[in-house]
Amino acid sequence: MKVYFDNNASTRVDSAVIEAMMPYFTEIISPPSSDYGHSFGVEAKEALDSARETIAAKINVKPSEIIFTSGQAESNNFAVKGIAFANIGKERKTFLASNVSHSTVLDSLSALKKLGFIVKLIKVDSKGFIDRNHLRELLSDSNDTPLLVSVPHGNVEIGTVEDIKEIAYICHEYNVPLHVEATYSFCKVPFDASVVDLATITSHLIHGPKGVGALYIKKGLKIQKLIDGGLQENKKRGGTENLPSIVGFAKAVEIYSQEINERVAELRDYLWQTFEKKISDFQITGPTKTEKRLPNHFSVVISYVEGESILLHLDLLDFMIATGSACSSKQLKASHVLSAIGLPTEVSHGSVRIGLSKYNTKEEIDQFIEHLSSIIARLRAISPMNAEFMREWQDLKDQGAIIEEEHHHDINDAEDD
Amino acid sequence: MKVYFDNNASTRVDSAVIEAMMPYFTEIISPPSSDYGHSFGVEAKEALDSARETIAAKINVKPSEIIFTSGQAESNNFAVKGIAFANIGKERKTFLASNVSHSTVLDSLSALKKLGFIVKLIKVDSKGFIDRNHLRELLSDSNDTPLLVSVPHGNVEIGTVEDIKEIAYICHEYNVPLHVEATYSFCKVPFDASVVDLATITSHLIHGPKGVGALYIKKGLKIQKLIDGGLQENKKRGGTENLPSIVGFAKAVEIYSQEINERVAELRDYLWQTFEKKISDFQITGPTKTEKRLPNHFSVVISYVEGESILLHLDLLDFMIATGSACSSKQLKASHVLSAIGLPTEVSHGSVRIGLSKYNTKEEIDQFIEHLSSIIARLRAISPMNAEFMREWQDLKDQGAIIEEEHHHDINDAEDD
Amino acid sequence: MKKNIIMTLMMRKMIKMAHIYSEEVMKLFMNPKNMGEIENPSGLGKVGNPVCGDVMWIYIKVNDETDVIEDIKVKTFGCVAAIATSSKTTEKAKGKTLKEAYKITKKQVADDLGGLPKQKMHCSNLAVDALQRAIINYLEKNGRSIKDLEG
Amino acid sequence: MKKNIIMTLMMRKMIKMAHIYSEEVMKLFMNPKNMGEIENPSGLGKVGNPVCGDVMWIYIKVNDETDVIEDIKVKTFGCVAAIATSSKTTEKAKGKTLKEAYKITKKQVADDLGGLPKQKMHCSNLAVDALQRAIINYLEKNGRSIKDLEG
Ligand SMILES: Cc1ncc(COP(=O)(O)O)c(C=O)c1O
Ligand SMILES: Cc1ncc(COP(=O)(O)O)c(C=O)c1O
Repeated sequence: MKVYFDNNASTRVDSAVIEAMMPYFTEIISPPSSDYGHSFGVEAKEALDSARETIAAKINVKPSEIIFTSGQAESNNFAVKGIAFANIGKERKTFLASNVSHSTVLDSLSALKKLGFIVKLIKVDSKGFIDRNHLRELLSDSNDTPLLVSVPHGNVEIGTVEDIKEIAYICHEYNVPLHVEATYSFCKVPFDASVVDLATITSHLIHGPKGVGALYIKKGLKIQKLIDGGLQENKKRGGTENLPSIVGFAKAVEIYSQEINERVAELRDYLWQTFEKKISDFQITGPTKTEKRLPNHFSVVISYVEGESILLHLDLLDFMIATGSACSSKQLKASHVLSAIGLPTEVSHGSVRIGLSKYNTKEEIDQFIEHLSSIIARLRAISPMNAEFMREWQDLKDQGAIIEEEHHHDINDAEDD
Repeated sequence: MKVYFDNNASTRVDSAVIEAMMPYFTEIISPPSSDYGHSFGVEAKEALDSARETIAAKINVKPSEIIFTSGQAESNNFAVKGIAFANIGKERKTFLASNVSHSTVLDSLSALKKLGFIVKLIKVDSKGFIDRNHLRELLSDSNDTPLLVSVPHGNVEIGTVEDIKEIAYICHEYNVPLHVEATYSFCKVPFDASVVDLATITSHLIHGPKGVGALYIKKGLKIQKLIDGGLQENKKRGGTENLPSIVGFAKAVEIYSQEINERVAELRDYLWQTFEKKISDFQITGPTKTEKRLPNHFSVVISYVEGESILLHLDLLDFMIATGSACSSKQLKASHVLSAIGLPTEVSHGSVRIGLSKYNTKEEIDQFIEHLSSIIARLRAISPMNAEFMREWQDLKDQGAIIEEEHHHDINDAEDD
Repeated sequence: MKKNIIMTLMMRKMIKMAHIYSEEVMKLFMNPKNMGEIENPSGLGKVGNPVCGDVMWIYIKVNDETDVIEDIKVKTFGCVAAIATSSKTTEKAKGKTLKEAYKITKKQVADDLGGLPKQKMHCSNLAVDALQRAIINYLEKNGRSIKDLEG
Repeated sequence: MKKNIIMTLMMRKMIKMAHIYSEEVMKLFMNPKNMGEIENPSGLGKVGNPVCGDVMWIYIKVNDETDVIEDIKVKTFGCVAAIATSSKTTEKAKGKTLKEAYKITKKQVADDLGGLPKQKMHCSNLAVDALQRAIINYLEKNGRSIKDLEG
């Protein structure tokens, strides 16, 4: 039996969701946009409208403000580039983003830099919260009024849940629109998107299908299409609507109740307590107050052991978790989030994070902690690192004796064959 | 029982495809990109690689040249904008596209015009084939060497199948890369994409799921990402891979055999013959030689009647077809394809097109023709138009007495509420 | 009996289509009233343009004594809305005096149809235009003027 | 028996993981050889940097007469590849003379492991570096020089 604890990467699709999608695979085939054609199209349109209403209601916005996309990556690219292209050739050129933003936001911004846009990153504190003073500073310091601020609502790596109302209030004081990356918090933390200007949500983290998400765009906000062609999606996104997935997405939203969140949070708290009881030498990443975290999220750095090795040992025992260790990333770089909260790379190697879901159980957690503690013991037994090692290392660092060589080569530019 | 003849809009998902997708909804959940993490990711990666191989093999290219996208719209936007942004600020600025290109290509080009790019449309002949002389003229006439030529392989509205090898040969003579919109021909007409530079293919027209497609990008071609963020898809498309749909897409390709094409073409020929026997006063749109048409495609304009009215009458009898009539489009504009082949608007109102699939039968066709001919008779009985009317009308036009007023207002800019 | 079942199924579908077209529009589309022509009509109004996709010819038979439109027929080329508005306009005009019929507005026709999609509103104009032209045609043939209907 | 089934399942999974890491890498990762330390070693080589994520300390026990590495142990912090290369390097060195051991190359270790992912090749360097440092450390402690191993 496999135990899946990586629900912040993706989740199992609920069988009720699959059932809801089925008729749209085999019966209601027509694209909803062909609604002047035939009644298949009308049925499709009804389903599309109804899905849009469900999702809009969940974040307290108008259905016409919900634009369906192919998921988080498209929504974030659309938000950022859409604002840029709607303002190209104008005075305002600056984008502000949290330095713990998702790579789809940060990489979109990097792309924009090449076109002459300016990108400034907002610092976060050691728990991953936006530094309000730094935000205000960047909002007022900039030569131009920034075009957009982008911040995550819930952080996938360290679980931090930002107070969006407060951030929105600050941004709007300076008349700057706010984009919220709500992929990981959607349905898990209450979210009134009507106080912000753009919001990314997605389906596959709430037991919905992959390949579908949405961008909330406040009515009246000037934005350029990312995907041109056709009048679909309130004229903001071309292409045949992915109706089966959209219907599945809405079904997933519909059944993701507060009760589920409470049940999962309880499991998470149980995991946390058991972890603290059974394992020594670790440090929680992100907020330690559970009410400031995603309800399904637990993350730590474990000392003297490396994340990929832990992961693989667990995997051989059929337990699936995640790490922010450099060794397990294709770029061999430590997670930018762990760096942003000030964790030294030598510490972040021991990063381990767990995303629980309604399908997990206490028994799984008990087994997991048992395995994990024996794996840690095993790895520590063969590790030259320990408290003394780290003290000496810190001394050397403090004396400036450590030159941080980056011997990991960058594979970003190479194409596969 | 519903009879679905609109298989050029979308198709029913094959049950074998749904079956293939299932494990990726509920069991193999991890994104393939997390393959340093755990064996779920490895299984996902294997499935992704295998899907990529299947699809690459179908069009004779390397797996690494296949980039999965969310479908036709994204692929076409990516192809066109990707080439533009890879060349922004440089000398070359011109794009050439067939004037029967898909709206996702043409609208992408319109968007680029606002950024200073130049777009020139290549004429087609009365059957929808690229005017080779005009293409050469545009290729050599332009002040700069064009950045890209984009042409459709199979035309969705009139069924024309272009000789891509010939077009590629001409483009490459002038060192201009060629993008082929192969959405409607993929798996239906043999296609060696290795002779071109970019090709759009999609899943939902071959009994695969909606929301997934691919862009073939020839190795070495310089192109900018449309969707940034992450190293997925050979570093050309960020975002969590839509694995269930990708697997479904590959399965659909795998089972779309030549035998199916032959069977469907036979049905189409039967439809054509029956139509010609039972209905008078019409004109085939697109090639009349069946070997130059998509094997599942039949399209006509029927005189003295209007397409939307035909469609609705058929729909009330549970027959689903499509029209290029202005009245049935949200923009109330005649299909740009029908205009491009020189069909006057007053004629294109009677447009009707049929896309057959392996799920259709001769019995359905017999019933269809029976219903259609009685509907046409009914509509003609109440129509003031007839041969005499059209002769008079033509005379007036020839005398220059007709001023073509465009009283349909443009709803493009208005947002829904 | 079988026909009834079919009608019920159709009605159910019509309700679906009512997203786009009202039930009344669909009903008239399926069974348009007053379709055809009148031989030697008192008046004939031709409007529309095949380029735009809607052509309507309205024929009226007027009682010369009472000015009452005793019969009215229409020939229509066009979409669902064009057929429905043609039908509705002729129904409204039938039995009315020229003066009353001349006052029928496009909005009234659309309202009586339970509304029309906004992109389709122009279609509903046409039938009323055709009716007015038919009335004018009648008046002119009889040496009368549109002013006769005023006041 | 039960353990055997588990091993079989694990092996099956290892074959899956072989996309990334070869079977040999996975085997050694699961059961690394020569892990631990030697009290009063003849030589000690420390390499790596916790920032980079791989730290290896290699301890050797050398027969002063024969120059044979009679015992070797390693302590490793790092990823799967680091653990496997540590293990493989020590296996290769054990029983060899210093001269022979000094000639072990990074490529040999990687090849013996059935290859390593290209991004991970740097890890395989480290264990060989640690071994060489341990040998140098032994030579220096005994007033000898690396030149003794040449020729
Ligand atoms: C489609 C597309 N491609 C590319 C770019 C340009 O950025 P870069 O050229 O660095 O990717 C943008 C905007 O960022 C874009 O929207
Ligand atoms: C993401 C994105 N948005 C917008 C544009 C710019 O064109 P327009 O501003 O007309 O949409 C492009 C390129 O066409 C683009 O890639």
